[in-house]
This record gives sequence, structure tokens and C-alpha cells, in this order.
Amino acid sequence: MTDPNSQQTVLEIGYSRLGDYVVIELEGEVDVYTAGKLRDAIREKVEEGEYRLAVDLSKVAFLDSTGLGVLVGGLKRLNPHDGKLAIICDNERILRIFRITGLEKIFTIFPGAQALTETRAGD
Amino acid sequence: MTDPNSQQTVLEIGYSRLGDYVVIELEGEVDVYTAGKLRDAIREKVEEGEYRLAVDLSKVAFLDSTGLGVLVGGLKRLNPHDGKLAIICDNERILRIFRITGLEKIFTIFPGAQALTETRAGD
Amino acid sequence: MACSAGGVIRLDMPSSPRYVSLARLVVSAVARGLDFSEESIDDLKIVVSEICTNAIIHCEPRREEQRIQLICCPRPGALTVEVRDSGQGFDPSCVGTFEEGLAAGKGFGIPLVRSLVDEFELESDHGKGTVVRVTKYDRLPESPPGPR
Amino acid sequence: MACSAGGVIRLDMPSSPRYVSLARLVVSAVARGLDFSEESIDDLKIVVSEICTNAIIHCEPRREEQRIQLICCPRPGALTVEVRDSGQGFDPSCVGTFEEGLAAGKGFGIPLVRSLVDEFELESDHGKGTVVRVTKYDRLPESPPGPR
Ligand SMILES: Nc1ncnc2c1ncn2[C@@H]1O[C@H](COP(=O)(O)OP(=O)(O)O)[C@@H](O)[C@H]1O
Ligand SMILES: Nc1ncnc2c1ncn2[C@@H]1O[C@H](COP(=O)(O)OP(=O)(O)O)[C@@H](O)[C@H]1O
Repeated sequence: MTDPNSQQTVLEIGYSRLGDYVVIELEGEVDVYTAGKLRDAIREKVEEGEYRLAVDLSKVAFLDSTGLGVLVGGLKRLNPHDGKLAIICDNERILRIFRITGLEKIFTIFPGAQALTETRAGD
Repeated sequence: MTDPNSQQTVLEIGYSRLGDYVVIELEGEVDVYTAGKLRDAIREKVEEGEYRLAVDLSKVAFLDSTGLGVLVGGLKRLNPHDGKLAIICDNERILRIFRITGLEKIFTIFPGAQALTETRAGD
Repeated sequence: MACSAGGVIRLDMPSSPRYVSLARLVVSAVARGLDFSEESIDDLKIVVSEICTNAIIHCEPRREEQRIQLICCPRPGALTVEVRDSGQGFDPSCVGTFEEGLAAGKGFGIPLVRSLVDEFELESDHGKGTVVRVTKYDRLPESPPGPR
Repeated sequence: MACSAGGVIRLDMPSSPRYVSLARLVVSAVARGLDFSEESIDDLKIVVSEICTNAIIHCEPRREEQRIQLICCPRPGALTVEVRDSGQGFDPSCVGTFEEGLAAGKGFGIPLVRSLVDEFELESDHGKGTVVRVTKYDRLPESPPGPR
């Protein structure tokens, strides 16, 4: 759990399943100190044969380009498997980083886990 | 209002009346930067002829000896008027500072505003 | 740098990923002390995170004793932040664009910084390290800066 | 000071009341990075607040350009914190006790610091400034330190 007063970079990772997707739920900050944990999580799931991943950033308080790099890396890792890496996020502060960098064009971004299941049929 | 993520010393002061008491409600941090605001608040109330004051520390996240000094100063200011300065606080982190310094013997400390009215008759 | 509010705030810390969050914390606190909007504070957190991350990960030789410095220079309505490292330096003309970043999946750092600040200066000397200096003016939320 | 985790963290800031909260923030972050308990972190916040406040308010001549330094030296399970000022210094034998504090309504600062840390050192030279160095060991909540 992330203490709102926490003054240290902490990233907690949880998993859930939603339809065909494995949802990687992040809570905390994604920066150069914690990004490795996310990289490992994605790699592990791909190695387990999960090729439909959704990274849930709803509870992420901070994300910088190191975090973006890990997400792009995940996409590349899934490519040979014809996989998918969706982003779940409705936090404007995080979304604008995707917008500024142009990455919103590369990821499919859903405002919530609900939206992921709803549009699954048509993706 | 104090933002839990606020990284700046902020002290908000509000007032209410409870029986004979004027309650000075603090929210935020009391340190050398903000203590003057509390000092002014106490002085002002005494000048208005209010000699029964209760300082509510329930929403104080930080208090150091500068804050304690201001409270002791308030007590001294009330002395010639045969006044009272009660403390309302149930936060263990703050209470222990009163304990360590011995100031718990000098102030009457109530766990909540409720307790203040209940014991008012017998004080 | 002509700072008001009694001068600069300097944080000198080990060149280690674990301390990037500390640099963000310090810049947020200084910006909050200037009454910057939450949006401007967010921008500064990203900016400092990017610059410090570069200073740390591109710092060769990567020794324990390498250090980085964050220098905050507050003025009313403006904050200048400088990050210094003593790494091997680099040729600033190699810095890419968002488009190149999209192709490579990296290299978003400096373009992102540029898009979030009002002034950007980079001095880098091979063998002597790098200094990045940015200035951010606080704006009312009504007039958001940069591309978004 | 033999610090692990790659060395010391140094904050150099104007000698101004507005920055005492920044010093608390930095010490909390460093202590949290050492996985100190919330109680130990609280203690350190008070300790740093007291020492920095002294450095600032007893600093004569009180000029804008006076500065104070907070130096954090983390080791596993222990944090040494040093605060340096370049004020006029004082005679440490004048420091009182809680009892004297209760009588005077002030002078709680240094006794409070002493009661919250494990090691306390004070060096002060008239005209040259003051250095206060404290060390706090983290403890399990089961064995609370000091008098309470
Ligand atoms: N402080 C620094 N020291 C050495 N090289 C740097 C530094 N900052 C940036 N660089 C160089 O500039 C390049 C571009 O940086 P950036 O835009 O942040 O993208 P990225 O770090 O993802 O490559 C880096 O790959 C690196 O070669
Ligand atoms: N950094 C300092 N520079 C000069 N004098 C100091 C410093 N720290 C403490 N002192 C002196 O020591 C005295 C006791 O300090 P303290 O116990 O914190 O109580 P208080 O600050 O409330 O008087 C102060 O009144 C001051 O004269």
C-alpha cells in the first residue's frame, strides 16, 4: 500500500485476470528506482505465456520516461507473440505524459478496467 | 485545508465556541515558520476578552518545542485574567511531546472537544 | 542566478537511483513554497526526475562515490533548477526528438524536459560532466504551457 | 562518518524559518529509505526541527546570506544527522533541563533532542558557529527508546 505521506519511491504490483487479459496493477511511483520491478513483472507474465497484458496505472502517483520506456519494452516483447499491452488509466496527470510523448498513439488506453472488458470483443 | 501531500509548512486556524470556551482549531504543522500565526490567534482572543481558550490539536500533523513555547506563552498571557488554556488532542504522536517535556502536568488535555464540555462543570 | 527568498537550496547526493525521489521531493517543496500551481509542480517533478535519471544512468564510470547536485533557485513566480553531474559528458547534438524516441522506444527524456519548461540550457563536456539548467514560470491553470 | 548506501546526503539552505520543513522532509525521506519505523521517523523529524530552529533563530548576525547545512549519513539501521550553522555559537553548558524549561516556558529544544536520539554531540565556538551531530538507531516498536 502506498502511504500518501510516503517520501520514498515505492511500487507495489498486484495481478488480476479480466477476460483474456492479465491485469498488472501498479500502486506507487514508477521511476528509475522502481521501473525494474515493472520490467520483471511484464517479462515474467510473457514467459508464463500470457500475451494479453493490461497495465493498470490508476493508482500510480508518478511516472516518468523510464516508466514509459519499460512499457514500450513490454510492447516489443509481446510483438513476436502477436500479443497486446493495454494501458488502464484515467489520471490526467499521467495521461498527459503519454500525450506529450506521442505514446498515446502506440498504446490502447482505457479509462478503467471496466472499459477493457467492454471493448474486448471489438479490439 | 491541508493537502496530505503538501510539502510545505502550512497552518490553518479556525475558531468555534463550545460552552464558555473559544476553541482554536489548528490544522497543519506548528513549527518556527507557522508558530507566530498561533501566537497571534491566542493574543487576539485574549485581547477580545476571551479567557477560556481551548487549542484543538487533533488535526495537527507536527508540533515541536516552538509550538509548545507558544502554548506556554498563552498560558502566561491568561494568568493575570485567571483564565484557562485547555488542549484538545488524542494524537499519540503529539501527546508524547507533552509527556516527554513534562508539559502534560501544566496543561489540561482533553481527548476531544466533547470531553471538554462534559468535564466543564467539574473543572 | 539572482535568487530571492534568501538564496539557493542545494541538495548534494549520491548518484544512485534510490535518491531520484528525494530530488523530486525537494523541488516540489521549493515550488510549493513559491505557491506554484499543482500542475507546475507536477511538471517540475517530471523534469527533475528526467534530468537526475540521466545524470545517474549515463554517468560513467559508475562509481559509488559519484555524486549529483540539485540546485534550486527560487524567485517570485519562477524557479530555476540546475542538475550537475561529474560523469563522462556527451554531445548534446545527439539528443533526439519525440519521433525518434517513438521509433527507438527510448530517448524521451530530454524532449520531455524541454516541453515542460520555459528555459532550457545544457552544458556538457566530455570527461567533465554535465550541467542542465531549466527555468519554469508558474502560470495560472487557465493558460497551460507547452504542447498538451 | 562511515556511510553506506553510497554516502551522505547534504542539504544546504538559507537560514530561514520557511525551510525548516524542508529539512524535516529530507531527513524523513532518508530514514524511510532505511526502512525506519514511523515512530523513529517522527522522532527524527522533531530532532531536526529543533536543531535547525536553533541554528536559525539563535544565529546572529541574522543576515539573509546565513546558511545552514543538514548532513544525513545513512547506515543500515542507523542514521547520523549533522546540522551546521555559521552563527555566533554559544556555551553548551548553558543548556537547561526540562525542569528549567517548565519554569521558563522555553529551552525545551535541546533536552527534547537528547531524549529522542541515541548519540548526541554538540560543538560550538563563539564566533564560528555550531555543529550538532546526533545518531538514531531504528528499533522495533516493541522496545521504545528513551523516556516516555
Ligand atoms: N547527464 C548525462 N550524462 C551523459 N550523457 C547524457 C546525460 N544526459 C543525457 N545524456 C545522453 O543523451 C541521450 C538522450 O537522453 P534522453 O533524451 O534523456 O533519453 P534516454 O536517456 O532515454 O536515452 C542519452 O541517451 C545519453 O546518451
Ligand atoms: N545553533 C545555535 N547557535 C547559537 N545558540 C544556540 C544554538 N543552539 C542552541 N543555542 C543556545 O542554547 C539555548 C538552549 O537551546 P534550546 O534547548 O533549544 O532552547 P531554546 O531554543 O528554547 O532556548 C538557546 O537559548 C541558545 O542560547
